[in-house]
Amino acid sequence: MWDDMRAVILGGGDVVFDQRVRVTAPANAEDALNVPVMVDASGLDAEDEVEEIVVFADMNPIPRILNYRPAGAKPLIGFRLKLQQATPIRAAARTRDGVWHVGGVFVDAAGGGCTSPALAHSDPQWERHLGEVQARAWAPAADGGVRVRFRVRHPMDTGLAPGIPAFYLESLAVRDGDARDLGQIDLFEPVSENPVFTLEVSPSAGSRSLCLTGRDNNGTPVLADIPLSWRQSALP
Amino acid sequence: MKRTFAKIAVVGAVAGGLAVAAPGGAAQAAGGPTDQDILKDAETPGDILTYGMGTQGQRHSTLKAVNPDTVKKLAPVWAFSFGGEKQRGQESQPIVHDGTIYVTGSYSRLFAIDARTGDKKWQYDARLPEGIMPCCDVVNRGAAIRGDKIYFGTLDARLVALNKDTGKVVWNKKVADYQAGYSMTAAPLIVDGKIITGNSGGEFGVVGAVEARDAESGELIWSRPTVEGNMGTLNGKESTMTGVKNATWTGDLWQTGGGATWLGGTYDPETKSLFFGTGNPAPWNSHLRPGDNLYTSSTLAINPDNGEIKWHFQTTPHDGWDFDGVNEFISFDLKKEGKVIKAGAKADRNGFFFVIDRTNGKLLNATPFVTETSWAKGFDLNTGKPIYNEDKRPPNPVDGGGASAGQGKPIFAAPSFLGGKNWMPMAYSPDTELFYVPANEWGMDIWNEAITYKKGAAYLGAGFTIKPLFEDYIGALRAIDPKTGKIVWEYKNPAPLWGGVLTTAGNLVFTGTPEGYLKAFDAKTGAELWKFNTGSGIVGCPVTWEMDGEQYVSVVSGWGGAVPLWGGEVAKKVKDINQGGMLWTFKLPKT
Amino acid sequence: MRLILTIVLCVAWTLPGWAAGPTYRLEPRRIALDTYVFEGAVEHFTQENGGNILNSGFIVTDEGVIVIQTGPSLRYGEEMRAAIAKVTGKPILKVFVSNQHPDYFLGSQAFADVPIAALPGTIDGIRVEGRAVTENMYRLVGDWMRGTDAVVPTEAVLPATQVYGGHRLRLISLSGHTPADLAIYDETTRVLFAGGLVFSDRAPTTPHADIPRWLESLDVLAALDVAVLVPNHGTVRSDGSAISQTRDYLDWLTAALSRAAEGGLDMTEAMALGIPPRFSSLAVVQEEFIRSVAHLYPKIEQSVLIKIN
Amino acid sequence: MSAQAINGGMLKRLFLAVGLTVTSALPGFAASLDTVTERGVLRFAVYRDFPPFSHRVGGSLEGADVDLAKAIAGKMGLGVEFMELTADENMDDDLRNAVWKGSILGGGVADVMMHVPVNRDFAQRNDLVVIFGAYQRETFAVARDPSRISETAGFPVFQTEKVGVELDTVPDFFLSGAFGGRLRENIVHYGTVDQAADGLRAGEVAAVFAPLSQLEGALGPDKAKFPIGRMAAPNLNPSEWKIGMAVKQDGHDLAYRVGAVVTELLDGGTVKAIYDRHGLTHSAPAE
Repeated sequence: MWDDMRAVILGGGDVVFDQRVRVTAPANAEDALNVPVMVDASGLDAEDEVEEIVVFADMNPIPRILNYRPAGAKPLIGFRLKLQQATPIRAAARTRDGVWHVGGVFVDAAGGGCTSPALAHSDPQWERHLGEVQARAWAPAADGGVRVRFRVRHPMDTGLAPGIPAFYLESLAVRDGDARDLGQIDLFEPVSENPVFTLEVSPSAGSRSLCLTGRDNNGTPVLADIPLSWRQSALP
Repeated sequence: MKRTFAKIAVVGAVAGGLAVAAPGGAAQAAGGPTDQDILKDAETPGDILTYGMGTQGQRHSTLKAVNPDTVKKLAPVWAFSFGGEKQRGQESQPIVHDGTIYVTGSYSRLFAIDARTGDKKWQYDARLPEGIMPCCDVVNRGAAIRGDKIYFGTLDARLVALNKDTGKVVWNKKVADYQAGYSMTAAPLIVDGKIITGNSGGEFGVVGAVEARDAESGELIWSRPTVEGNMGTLNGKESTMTGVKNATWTGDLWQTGGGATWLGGTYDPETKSLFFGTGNPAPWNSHLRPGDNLYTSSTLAINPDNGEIKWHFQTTPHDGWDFDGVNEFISFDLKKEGKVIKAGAKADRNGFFFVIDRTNGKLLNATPFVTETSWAKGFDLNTGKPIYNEDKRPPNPVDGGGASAGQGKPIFAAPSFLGGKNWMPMAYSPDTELFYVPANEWGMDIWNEAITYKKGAAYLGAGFTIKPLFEDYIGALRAIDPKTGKIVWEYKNPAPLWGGVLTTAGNLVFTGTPEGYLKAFDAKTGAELWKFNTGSGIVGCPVTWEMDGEQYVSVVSGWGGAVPLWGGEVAKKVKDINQGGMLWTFKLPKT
Repeated sequence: MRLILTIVLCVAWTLPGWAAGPTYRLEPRRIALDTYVFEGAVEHFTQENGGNILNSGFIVTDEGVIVIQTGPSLRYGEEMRAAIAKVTGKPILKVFVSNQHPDYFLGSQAFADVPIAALPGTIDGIRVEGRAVTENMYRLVGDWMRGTDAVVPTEAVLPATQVYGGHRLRLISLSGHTPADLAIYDETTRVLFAGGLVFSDRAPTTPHADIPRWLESLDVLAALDVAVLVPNHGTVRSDGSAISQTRDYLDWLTAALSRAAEGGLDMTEAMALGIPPRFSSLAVVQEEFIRSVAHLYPKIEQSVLIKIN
Repeated sequence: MSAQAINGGMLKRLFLAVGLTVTSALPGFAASLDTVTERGVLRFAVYRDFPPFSHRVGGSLEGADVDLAKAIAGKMGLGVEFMELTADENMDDDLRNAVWKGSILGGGVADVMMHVPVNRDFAQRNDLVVIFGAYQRETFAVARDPSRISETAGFPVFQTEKVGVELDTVPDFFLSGAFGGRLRENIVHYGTVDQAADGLRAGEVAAVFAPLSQLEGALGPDKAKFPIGRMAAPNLNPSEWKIGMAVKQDGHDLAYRVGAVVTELLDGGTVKAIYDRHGLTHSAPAE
């Protein structure tokens, strides 16, 4: 299983299991449609820069969950996902030397997360709220990182439920005020409906807001400005 | 690969360096069809780049390998299922390019299939919102291709551009509000880097329009409303008004006058004209809207550069029968009395076959192609106007005479509102110089009435009951000589014909039947030469093309469309047809 | 938790003779005049306890017996009825069900011959979710459930004080733990059956919770003059301290989660928050806290994220 | 209460969602009284975006039809579910989509459809359904701008003043044909009664002629500014009609039961109370 996963998801490159890639999730999925996960590979930073994090769940019908490229951000990402059954959730962080550092955690689930239609299917209003964003950025902590959290309205249909085609956000990107790329996320079907993300980014000193862009696999765009309110109020 | 070289040779020989100068250089770099390729589609049998097998819409192929001598051996090579539970009406025409078939399916789906093996390359399923209400089944009629993109319209009134190799969405534009009853089922048309579409909408409160968008970005370039009084736009600004306000409409009805262009259009490169048919006027009761009600139930010739109307021809002025005049207008060279006239032909819902000078819109001939056209005796070739049988117009309900108070007197009219010919496209063969028209023989009892209800509120509307005219057949494939309007041969089919027609230089005519058969006829005599049962009714458009030196024929099978939803008496004749959703591909066995 | 259950389930299938069926060994304990309680384990549902984690009870009035909650299974209901018969020969007069959770009502088949009363919201909840909840109980506790079907209560309760054979029962319509929570206060003996609203020495559960309404309901209960309080789970007490214990935990829970959301914590980080030592005596508090984050955090988090497009 | 509860909650959601999918695959999911009672839930079809009867307010479904459906289910001791119905071309199609066959797009059918005209011809034409349970008598009315049209004015006033109608409705037809077509130039057509009411507020028209309930719903509190009344309209046909419900043809027992409940609700004043709450005039349908 692992060998298959490795070949399909990570392709080539050396792979090492590395405890510095920390994957946090509850041991039991209380709600299999919303299992919270946080991946933190900042322990690797001292040695080498993390270029990409790939998150996957071995036993999910769609194993790929997301890829994150933290170009101007800490290699840390929090989000929620749908689980079909008990499975390891793994994160592989690729450092600049091309080596994949893999960490993981086992999550037990009752089943049903992926093949059940997203709740939005029973909400006739989903189309009217598609792509709406709620977000907030917090003033930098001591290490200078700006924590940003955002929620995007989207049904995130997996395509596994009969009669409902796959319909999911496929990319999200955060840029700073200078249009510099801070972090890019490729999303796949198992990310939860109306996904919520936690990132820690490093915008340029002059940035007064972060720009969140993205789109789904039907081409619907996402566009929102996330104000850095403490900077806006500091300026005249 | 062989095909690509052939194409370059053609472009080099015919168009010289033009292709390089044409817009969409990026598209060429990406290896897909160019604007020139699209315009020359009818001449290149190795691919099918346009709905209509050429922008003029003749549906004619120069291929001859399959012909009356060989067609008996035509056999399936593979069949591809559209799968799922979504097996409803499949009215699509495949697009073929570079070994890949692109075909749309019911519920706004697009499949890319390996033309050699039938293997699926990718599939795109639009996520449709709840609450769409397409009037006439969840059909789609086909895609358009240019450069690295393949385009199609969705039931929630969006236009989607996909990467032709990956199926990934490049852009997705809302072209109208599905909540106001709009949807998009026609195949888009691409001319000079613009993607040109019509609109389809519910019967209430809609005005038809033709719109051109930049094929690369999807941004709107121009729009042309089809009802007089409404303003067009060009490059984001108001351009000109359609017609003259209140010339043929009273009061403010021009704001909601109908005229939807739901079947898309054709393009003639020789006269540089787009031809779009327009739907019936609203409301149904013609007594409420005195006047010709321009430009409903008409054909419009439009300049593709700016959306200006060059000419119009109204096939049913002051329509009172729901003779939705959207039918395709096919350009052809009319050879008559030693002259070649740049003409076009349209077999209208109203039962008349029109031949029109496509340079100026002047009527050359109008003859019935069905046995009964009760609403008009004929057309006056001088004025271009119908000679009405006024007693065959559904009377005003104010005058009473109906079954109950508020109901107008019912009259029998033929053709029915489903038309002498509905959406299904006819074909023209420059070899036989005949048009092949998939016609239907049916009439209707029609009355205007006050007490129909919508959302529980009392509305004014019309009632219909459709009735076959003959016991033994409804459908009739008819070969029509455009020089005379005479019917040269006909094939009678028990169920109504609802699929498109294909003709080839091999002296063949292909069409499908609701009974499930794909049939081939001798183009000159109408003799039935071959048939194959595809397992479900055929309401799609057959195509033929050449690959690896062999001639292939493809058609989608899958019963549905408006007939089973609307048909009254007719629906009983077709109720036992099973649904489906397959693309069948045939060729001759290798010798 | 579920991992353990799964293992137990597998073991259970292989045990010979299991099919003969286990017994709950219900022993009524008299807690006040005419008033008895069957005390359940302070645990989650398991194959071992057969779902017996609830405090059900009954009151022997002059006219007959009032039953409060019917337990997690048909078997429980039957054993309960047999145990009551040993205490009194009087007929069962009426059954009250306090909320829609399965351990409160799945024994109702054993009382099908008497009126089963519940708040209208509880009746709705059982009607809609009863079947799915029952199926899930089969998965969780297995053979104990044999023959059990969801029974929709037959009588809607209105808030009122009613006299049954010398006991004045005040039926109090509350909510917060679930959409409808029935508390029953015996004015004659000052015994309060608190329904799902009060947890005693056990961490509250929150899957259907609306905490502000829950806190208001606790205010109503706190105002009663209570001699004996029967919480839904945990120790029976002779004072209202379990009410303040439940309130203290819910207050802390909501404040902690709001602070976490306001501070920008991810859900996994909120789950890792420390639980104050004063709650360490509550059974299963660590597990319940993590579950509560899953139940409550998405909504709290939404309230601090600003709509920006 | 422990792990079960959340599973119960989650299962419920899966259950409901899967239920939807299942029903959509089974077009003829009609329900007799027995199956409805067994299921414990009565499923009503109401129109989508149809104020003041059934429409979404901040995401939740509201309106007089919605409240009446809830009251019916409550009286029968049943839960209630709603299926929102997009209006098709006419009500014959709506009946097909709502109760006897289901939409070609899926979603199944409802047990009871609200807001169905009770009319003999209409019922005869639709023999696959049972139409019953009239709960409202609908009439036409005129809302006017009192500064432009006096209380005593009749329809001839629209020779000089503009009047808004919903396109292709009976008021449209009536005015277009009245007085030899002399009013035609002053008719302003709107897509909905709500839009016509906005036109009245904006001064585009001096009056709106429409069904009374829809006028009241569209004007809301502005009823005070734009009085609603009748104008004598000979030859207006129909001038009133009854609104009731429909079930599939094999659901006679359900129709009887629901019909009896509606009668109780009418007699007990519940229907009137619901209409009052929505600012609407209730007119009990005379037998």
